[in-house]
Amino acid sequence: MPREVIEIPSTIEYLTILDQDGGADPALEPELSDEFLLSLHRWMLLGRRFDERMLRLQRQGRIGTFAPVMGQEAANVGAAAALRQSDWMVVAFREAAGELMRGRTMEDLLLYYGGYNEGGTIPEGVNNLPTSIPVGSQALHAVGLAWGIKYRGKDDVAMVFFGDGATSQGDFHEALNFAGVYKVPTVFVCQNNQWAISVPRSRQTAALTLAQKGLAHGVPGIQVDGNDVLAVYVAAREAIERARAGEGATLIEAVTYRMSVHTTADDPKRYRTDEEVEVWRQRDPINRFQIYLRTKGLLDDEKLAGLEEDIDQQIREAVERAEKTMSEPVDPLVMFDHLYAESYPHLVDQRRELADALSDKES
Amino acid sequence: MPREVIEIPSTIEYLTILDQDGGADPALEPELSDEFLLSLHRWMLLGRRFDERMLRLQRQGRIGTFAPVMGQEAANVGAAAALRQSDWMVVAFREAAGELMRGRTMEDLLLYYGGYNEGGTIPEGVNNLPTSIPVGSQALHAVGLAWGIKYRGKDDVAMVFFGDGATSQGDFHEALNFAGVYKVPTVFVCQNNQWAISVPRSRQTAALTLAQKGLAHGVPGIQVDGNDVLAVYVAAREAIERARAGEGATLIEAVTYRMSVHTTADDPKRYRTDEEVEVWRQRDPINRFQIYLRTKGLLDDEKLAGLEEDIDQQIREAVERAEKTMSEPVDPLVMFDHLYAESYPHLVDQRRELADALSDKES
Amino acid sequence: MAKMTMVQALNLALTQEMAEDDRVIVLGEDVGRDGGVFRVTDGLFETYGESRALDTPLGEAGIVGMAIGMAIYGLRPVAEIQFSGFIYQAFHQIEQHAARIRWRSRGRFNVPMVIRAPFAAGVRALEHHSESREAYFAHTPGLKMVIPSGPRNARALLVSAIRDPDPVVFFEPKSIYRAFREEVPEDEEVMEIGKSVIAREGQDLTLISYGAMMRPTLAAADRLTEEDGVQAEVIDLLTLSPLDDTLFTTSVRKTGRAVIVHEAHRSFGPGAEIASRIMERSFWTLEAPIKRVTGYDVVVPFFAREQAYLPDVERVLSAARETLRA
Amino acid sequence: MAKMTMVQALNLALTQEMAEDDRVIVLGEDVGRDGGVFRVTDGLFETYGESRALDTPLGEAGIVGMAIGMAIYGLRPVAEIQFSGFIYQAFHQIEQHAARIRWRSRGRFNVPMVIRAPFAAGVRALEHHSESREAYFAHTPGLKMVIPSGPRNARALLVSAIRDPDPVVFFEPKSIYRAFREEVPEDEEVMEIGKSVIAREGQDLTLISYGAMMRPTLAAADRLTEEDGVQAEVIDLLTLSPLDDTLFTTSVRKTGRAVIVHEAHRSFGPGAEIASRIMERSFWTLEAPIKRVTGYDVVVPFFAREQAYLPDVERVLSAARETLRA
Ligand SMILES: Cc1ncc(C[n+]2csc(CCOP(=O)(O)OP(=O)(O)O)c2C)c(N)n1
Ligand SMILES: Cc1ncc(C[n+]2csc(CCOP(=O)(O)OP(=O)(O)O)c2C)c(N)n1
Ligand SMILES: [Mg+2]
Ligand SMILES: [Mg+2]
Repeated sequence: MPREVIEIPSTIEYLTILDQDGGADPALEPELSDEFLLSLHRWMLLGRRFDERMLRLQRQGRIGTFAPVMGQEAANVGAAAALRQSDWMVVAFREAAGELMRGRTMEDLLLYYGGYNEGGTIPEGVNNLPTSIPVGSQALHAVGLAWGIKYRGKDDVAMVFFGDGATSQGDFHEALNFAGVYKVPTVFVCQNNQWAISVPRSRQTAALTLAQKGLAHGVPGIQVDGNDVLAVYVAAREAIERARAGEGATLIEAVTYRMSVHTTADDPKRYRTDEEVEVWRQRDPINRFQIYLRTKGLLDDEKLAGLEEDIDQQIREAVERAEKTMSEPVDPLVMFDHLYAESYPHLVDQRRELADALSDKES
Repeated sequence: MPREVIEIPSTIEYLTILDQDGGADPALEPELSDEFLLSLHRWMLLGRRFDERMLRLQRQGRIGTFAPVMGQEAANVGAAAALRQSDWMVVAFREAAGELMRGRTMEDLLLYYGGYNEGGTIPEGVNNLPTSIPVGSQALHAVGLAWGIKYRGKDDVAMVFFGDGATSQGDFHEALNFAGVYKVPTVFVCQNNQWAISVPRSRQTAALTLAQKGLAHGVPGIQVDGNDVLAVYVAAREAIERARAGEGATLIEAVTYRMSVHTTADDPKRYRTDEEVEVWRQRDPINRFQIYLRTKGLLDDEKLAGLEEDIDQQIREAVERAEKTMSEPVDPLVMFDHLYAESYPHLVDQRRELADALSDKES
Repeated sequence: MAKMTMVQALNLALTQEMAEDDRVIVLGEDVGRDGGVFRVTDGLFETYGESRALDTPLGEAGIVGMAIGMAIYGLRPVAEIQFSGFIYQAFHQIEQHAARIRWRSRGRFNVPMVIRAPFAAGVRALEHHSESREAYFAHTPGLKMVIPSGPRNARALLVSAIRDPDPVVFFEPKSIYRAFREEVPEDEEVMEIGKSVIAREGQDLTLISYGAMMRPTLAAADRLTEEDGVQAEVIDLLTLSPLDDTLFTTSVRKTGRAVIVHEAHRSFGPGAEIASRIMERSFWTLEAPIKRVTGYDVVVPFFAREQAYLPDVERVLSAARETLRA
Repeated sequence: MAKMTMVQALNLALTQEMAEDDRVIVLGEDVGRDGGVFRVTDGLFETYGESRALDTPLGEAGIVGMAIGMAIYGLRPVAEIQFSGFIYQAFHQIEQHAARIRWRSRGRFNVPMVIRAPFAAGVRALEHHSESREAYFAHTPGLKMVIPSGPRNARALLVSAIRDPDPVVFFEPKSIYRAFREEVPEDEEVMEIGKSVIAREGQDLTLISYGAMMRPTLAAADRLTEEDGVQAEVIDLLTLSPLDDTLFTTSVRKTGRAVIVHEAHRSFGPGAEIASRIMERSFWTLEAPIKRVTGYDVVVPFFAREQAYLPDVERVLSAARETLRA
C-alpha cells in the first residue's frame, strides 16, 4: 500500500464581478433591481460620510476613540444587504455602515462613541447584537443564535463579521468547528482589511488565504473581492441560501483594505507606506460602484449631488440630536442600570452612596 | 473574470507501512537496525504491561484515576522514538509509553497517579514537560520551546502530543498558527483515538481528517496509521527532519484507538459497542509489530517470554519502590514547596498553621 | 419525598425543568449519551433527545460562547463545564459577554444561562479537579454565583438558576455529590438566589460557610455544644454573589464573634469579603477578630495531601475556640 | 537623572534589560514595529530586531502560552497584553500553567515571565479598556501581582519583575502613563517585589492604596492636613501578591484607623483582603471600622460616567473623616 492522497474538500474560489473601472463580468453580474442597486450605493455613501463626520468630531474631542469603516463599505453593505429583517447580524466594531443599513441609528453610534452606555441600545425589532470589542469572541454568539434558529425550525440565518486578525483567535476556530458539527445557519464574514492594527496579513498567518481556515472544520470557504459590492453581495446571498436550505455554514473572506487609521488612537505611518494606501485608494469600493451605476444610467452628477445633500442632512440631524444629549448634564446613577433584571441590596446601597457623593459635590 | 480557483496547498497523504498481518510494504519499509526495531517493541510492550499493572492497582484503590494508553502504544512510541535526547517532548496525559521511553520513570508515574506531587518530577537532563491535563493547552508550550530553539540557533525540535478532542480547542489552533507564522521546529502529534471520552471523532468535527486542520494555518499535515509503529516513526522522522532543516512545523494525525477506558472513572459501555472495540483489537499495534519482527526473525516465543519476564521484573521493582513511598506517612507540609523560588511571609505563616494543626492531631 | 443524593437531586431539577420548558437545553462535554461524567445529566439524552442534551465538541469557550448566543435567542441553556478547573478556557466569554450583554444592550438582550460545574476537592482526583475559585466569579459584576450544600437546596437552587433571567455560575461541591442523601420533594421547589439560610441557631458565635465545608462546620458546631457548652449559629451562604450580608451581619451583631470556613485559598478569597462586610456593618458589636479557616494559598496539592489542605472539624473547632477565648 | 513619564520609564527598563540580557524577549500584539499602542515598547524593534521585539498574531492564549514555553526553555519573555480587558483570553494559560509549572515539575522548570498589561480607567476609552481586576490574579497561587504608581517605581519594579524567577502579572495604570513625570535615574534601579512603601508619614489615620488611586489618596491626605489638621499615613502597596501586610498592619496599630482606596469593584475586591489582614493582625488597636473607597460593583461605565465610577479626593476625604469621627 503506497502513500495515498486523501481527497479532502479543498477548493477555494475567488469571486470578483466588477473590474477596477466598474465594468461588470456579464457571466457573473447578478440581476438586481435598480432600486436595490441604488440602495447599496446609498448605504455605502452614508457609511463613508458618517465616518468622515465621526472623524472630525473625534478630532474635535466631541466623541472618543472609534474604528473607521473607510474602504470597507462594500464588504459591510454587500454582506448586510443579503440579510432579511428576521436574520441576525453579529458585529465586531468596524461595521457601522452595515449596522446603519440594518437599523442601528447614527445617533446611537454617536452616543456610543461619545461614551454613553445609552448608545449600545439596539432598537426593538432590529436583530443586531451590540458592538463586540474582544476580537473574534462574537463569532460563537452567531453560532448559538444559528443553533436556536435551527432548533426552532426557522430558516433565518446569523451572519457574523470580524477582521483578518480575528481569524487567529481560538474562538474563531471553535465557532467554525461548532458550526460545522451542528450544521447551523451561520455565515462567517471576514473583512480581511490587510491589517490588524500594525500587523500585516502576511504576519498574521502562514495560510495563503483566510477562506481556507474553514477547511479545518469542514466548512466551505470562498474568497471575494471585498471592494466589489456586487461580489460580496452574491457570495453572501449564496452562503445565506445554503444556510437557509439546511446546508450549514460558510466562511466568506472579503479581501478589502482599511484606508484610514485603525482607530483614532492609531498612527498608521508607523507601519505602512503611503504607496500601499494609494494602490488601494484606486480600488475604492464606492468609486467603482459609482462608475458601474453611471454606466447603467442609474447615477449622474445631479443625482449624486442630491444624494450627498440628503445624506449630509441626515447626518447633521443625527449629530445635532446626539450632541444635544451629550451637552446635557449626564446622570451618573445610570451606571447601576441593566446589570441584572432586578437590583440587589449592595447595589442599592452603592447607588445611594454615589447619589450622596454627587449631592455633596453639588452643595 | 470568472470565478477562479485559488491553488492552496491542500494535499493530505495517508501513510501505512505494515499491513494488518504484519507484512511490510517494501517500497515504504524504513531501513532500521535490528536493535532499534527491538527497542520499539520493548517500549511498546512495557507500555502495555505497565498500563495493565496500573489498572489493577487502580482497581485495588492503591492509585487514583489515570488514563490508559492501551491500543496507542505505536503512536506513543513511534513518535517519541524519532526524537533525540536534546529534543523536547510535550505531553498531555496519555503518553506514558512514550514518556517512559524518554526517561520518565515508572516510579514517578505511579506516585503521580497515587496522588503525590513528587511524581511530577522530571529527571534532570530529560527534556519532557510534565503531564498537562487541560486538553490542548500544552500545544502552545511546544511552540514556545521551538521558538527558543530557533532563537538559539539549535536544530532541536519540540514534539507535542494531544488527542482528537484537543483539535477542537482554540489553543490548538493558536499553536498551529503561531508555529506557522514563526516557522518554528514543532512537531504536532495528534493521537486520534476516535473518542474524546464519549464523543466520537465524527461528532468532534465535520472535517474529514484532523490532519487537514494544519492547512488552516499553512502547516502541512499528514495522516498515518497510528497502529503501525513503523509508519508513525517514519512520519515523525520526516517531520523532524523538516523541522531541523528550518522548514517549520508539521501536523501528524495518528489514527489509532483507545482500547480501554477513557480513564478509570469512565464506563465506555455507555457510549460504544463491543463490536467496535473488537474491530480495533484486530489491529492491535503490538501484535502487528510482533508478527513483523517474527517474520524478520527478530522475535520468537522464547525471546518474547524472556522479554516479558524482564519487563515484569522491572515493573514489579518500580511498584515496590512506589508503594514503599506511599505506605510511609506522607508529609503534608510539602504542599508549600515549589510554589515560588522563595517563600513569603503569608506562606510561612500558613505552613506553621498547618504544622500546628498536624501536631495538635498527633497529640 | 424520596431520599436522594445531590447528583439525583440535580438530575431531578434538570429533568423537570426540561419537561416544563422546551427552551431549556443542556449542553457540554459528555452530557448527552454518556449522561455526564458524574451522571448529573443521566437520562436526559434518552428522554429529550440529542438536541436538548447536547454533546459538544471539546471546547469550553465554544460551549459558553454558543450558549450565550442561544440565550440571546431566547433559549435557556444550561452549560456544563466538566470540571471548574477548565472554566478558564471560557473565562473571556463569561467576563466579556455573559456578564455584560444585558448591560451592553441596555436590557434589549439578556443571557438567561446557567453554567454548572463540579468544583472543590476531596475526591482523590487529578490536577485541576479540586480547585475552589468561586471568588473570581463573585468579583465579576453581572454574574451570580451559587453554591449548594446538600441535595435539597441543590435541586431548588438549580431550578431557580435555570429560571433566572441572568447568568448564574452554579458550582457543585463534587465531594458531596453522593456523600449523603436528603429527602427531596418530587413537587417543584425553588429557593431564592441571593439569600442565605441559618442552618443551625445559636447565640454565642457565628460560623459562616457554604458548599461541602458546611459539613465540618456543622460538625464543629455540634462538638462546641457537646464539649464546650457553646451554641454556635451556623450560616449557609448558598449564594456568594449577590451576597446576602443581612443574615450574617445580623447574626454577628447577636453573637459578637464569627468564623468563616471555606476551602478556597485564603488570600483575596471569599472570606475576606464576608469579614469586611461584618466589619463594615457590625464593627461595634464585634468582640473578637473574625477568623478565616480556609484552604491555604498554595495550589491544591495532589490527593495524597488534599485532606491536609482542606479545613476540617479540628481546624474549625480550634478557630472557634480561639475566637471564643479572645 | 531625567524627568520621565511612566511610559518612558517602562521603556527604559525594557531597553536596559534587553541590552543586558539576550534572554529578554518582548512579545505581543503591535509591540514590534508599532512600538506598542501606548509606545511602551517604542524603539525596541529598531534596536533589538524583530526577534526580540516580537509582533505576534492576534491571540492572547497564543502569546501567553508561547511565552510559557519560551520561559521554560530559559528565556525571559515579557508578554504584553494590549489591554488587561483581553487577558481573559489567556486566563487558562495563566492559571493552569504559568502559575503552576514550577510547582508541577517540583522545581525542574520555572516560568520567569512577565505579563504586562495597561489596566484601569480614566482615559476615555471603549468598553473592556477600563477594568481593574487585579483581584483575580492576587487570588491565584503561584503568581505575583505588581502595580506601580509612578514612573520611578514602575521602572524599578519592571526590572525586578523581569529578573524574577517566577511569573509576574504587571498591571500598568494607563491613566498615569503620561499624567506626570518623575526623576528616573539612568543607572539600574530595582525594587523588591512583595514590599510596600510608606508614601507619606502620619499618625492619625492610615490610607492604603496603589496604582493610579495613589494620587487622589495623597491629595486627600494633604487636604486632611490642611483642612482638618490630621496627619494621614499613606501606604502604597506596589505589590498585591505576595501582600506585604507587615507595613500596613504596623501602621494601623499606630493610627487605629484605616481607609483603603482602589478602583476595582468593592465586593470580593482587594480591599477586602487588606481589611481582613488588618483585622486579623491589629484588631485590638482598631478604633473605627475600616472603610473601603472603591469602584462600584457594576461594569465600569462608558467614559461619560467613568469619573463618577472612580474614587476621587472627595470620596476619600469623606471616608477618612467618617473614620476619624467614629
Ligand atoms: C481579544 C482582543 N485582543 C486585542 C484587542 C485589541 N485590538 C482591537 S482591534 C485589534 C486588531 C483587530 O484586527 P482585525 O481582526 O484584523 O480587525 P480590524 O481592526 O482590522 O477591523 C486589536 C489587536 C481586542 N479588541 N480584543
Ligand atoms: C480544557 C479541558 N476540558 C475538559 C477536560 C476533561 N477531559 C479530560 S480528557 C477529555 C477528552 C479528551 O479527548 P482527546 O483529546 O481525544 O484525548 P484522549 O482522552 O482521547 O486521549 C476531557 C473532555 C480537560 N481535561 N481539559
Ligand atoms: Mg484587519
Ligand atoms: Mg481521543
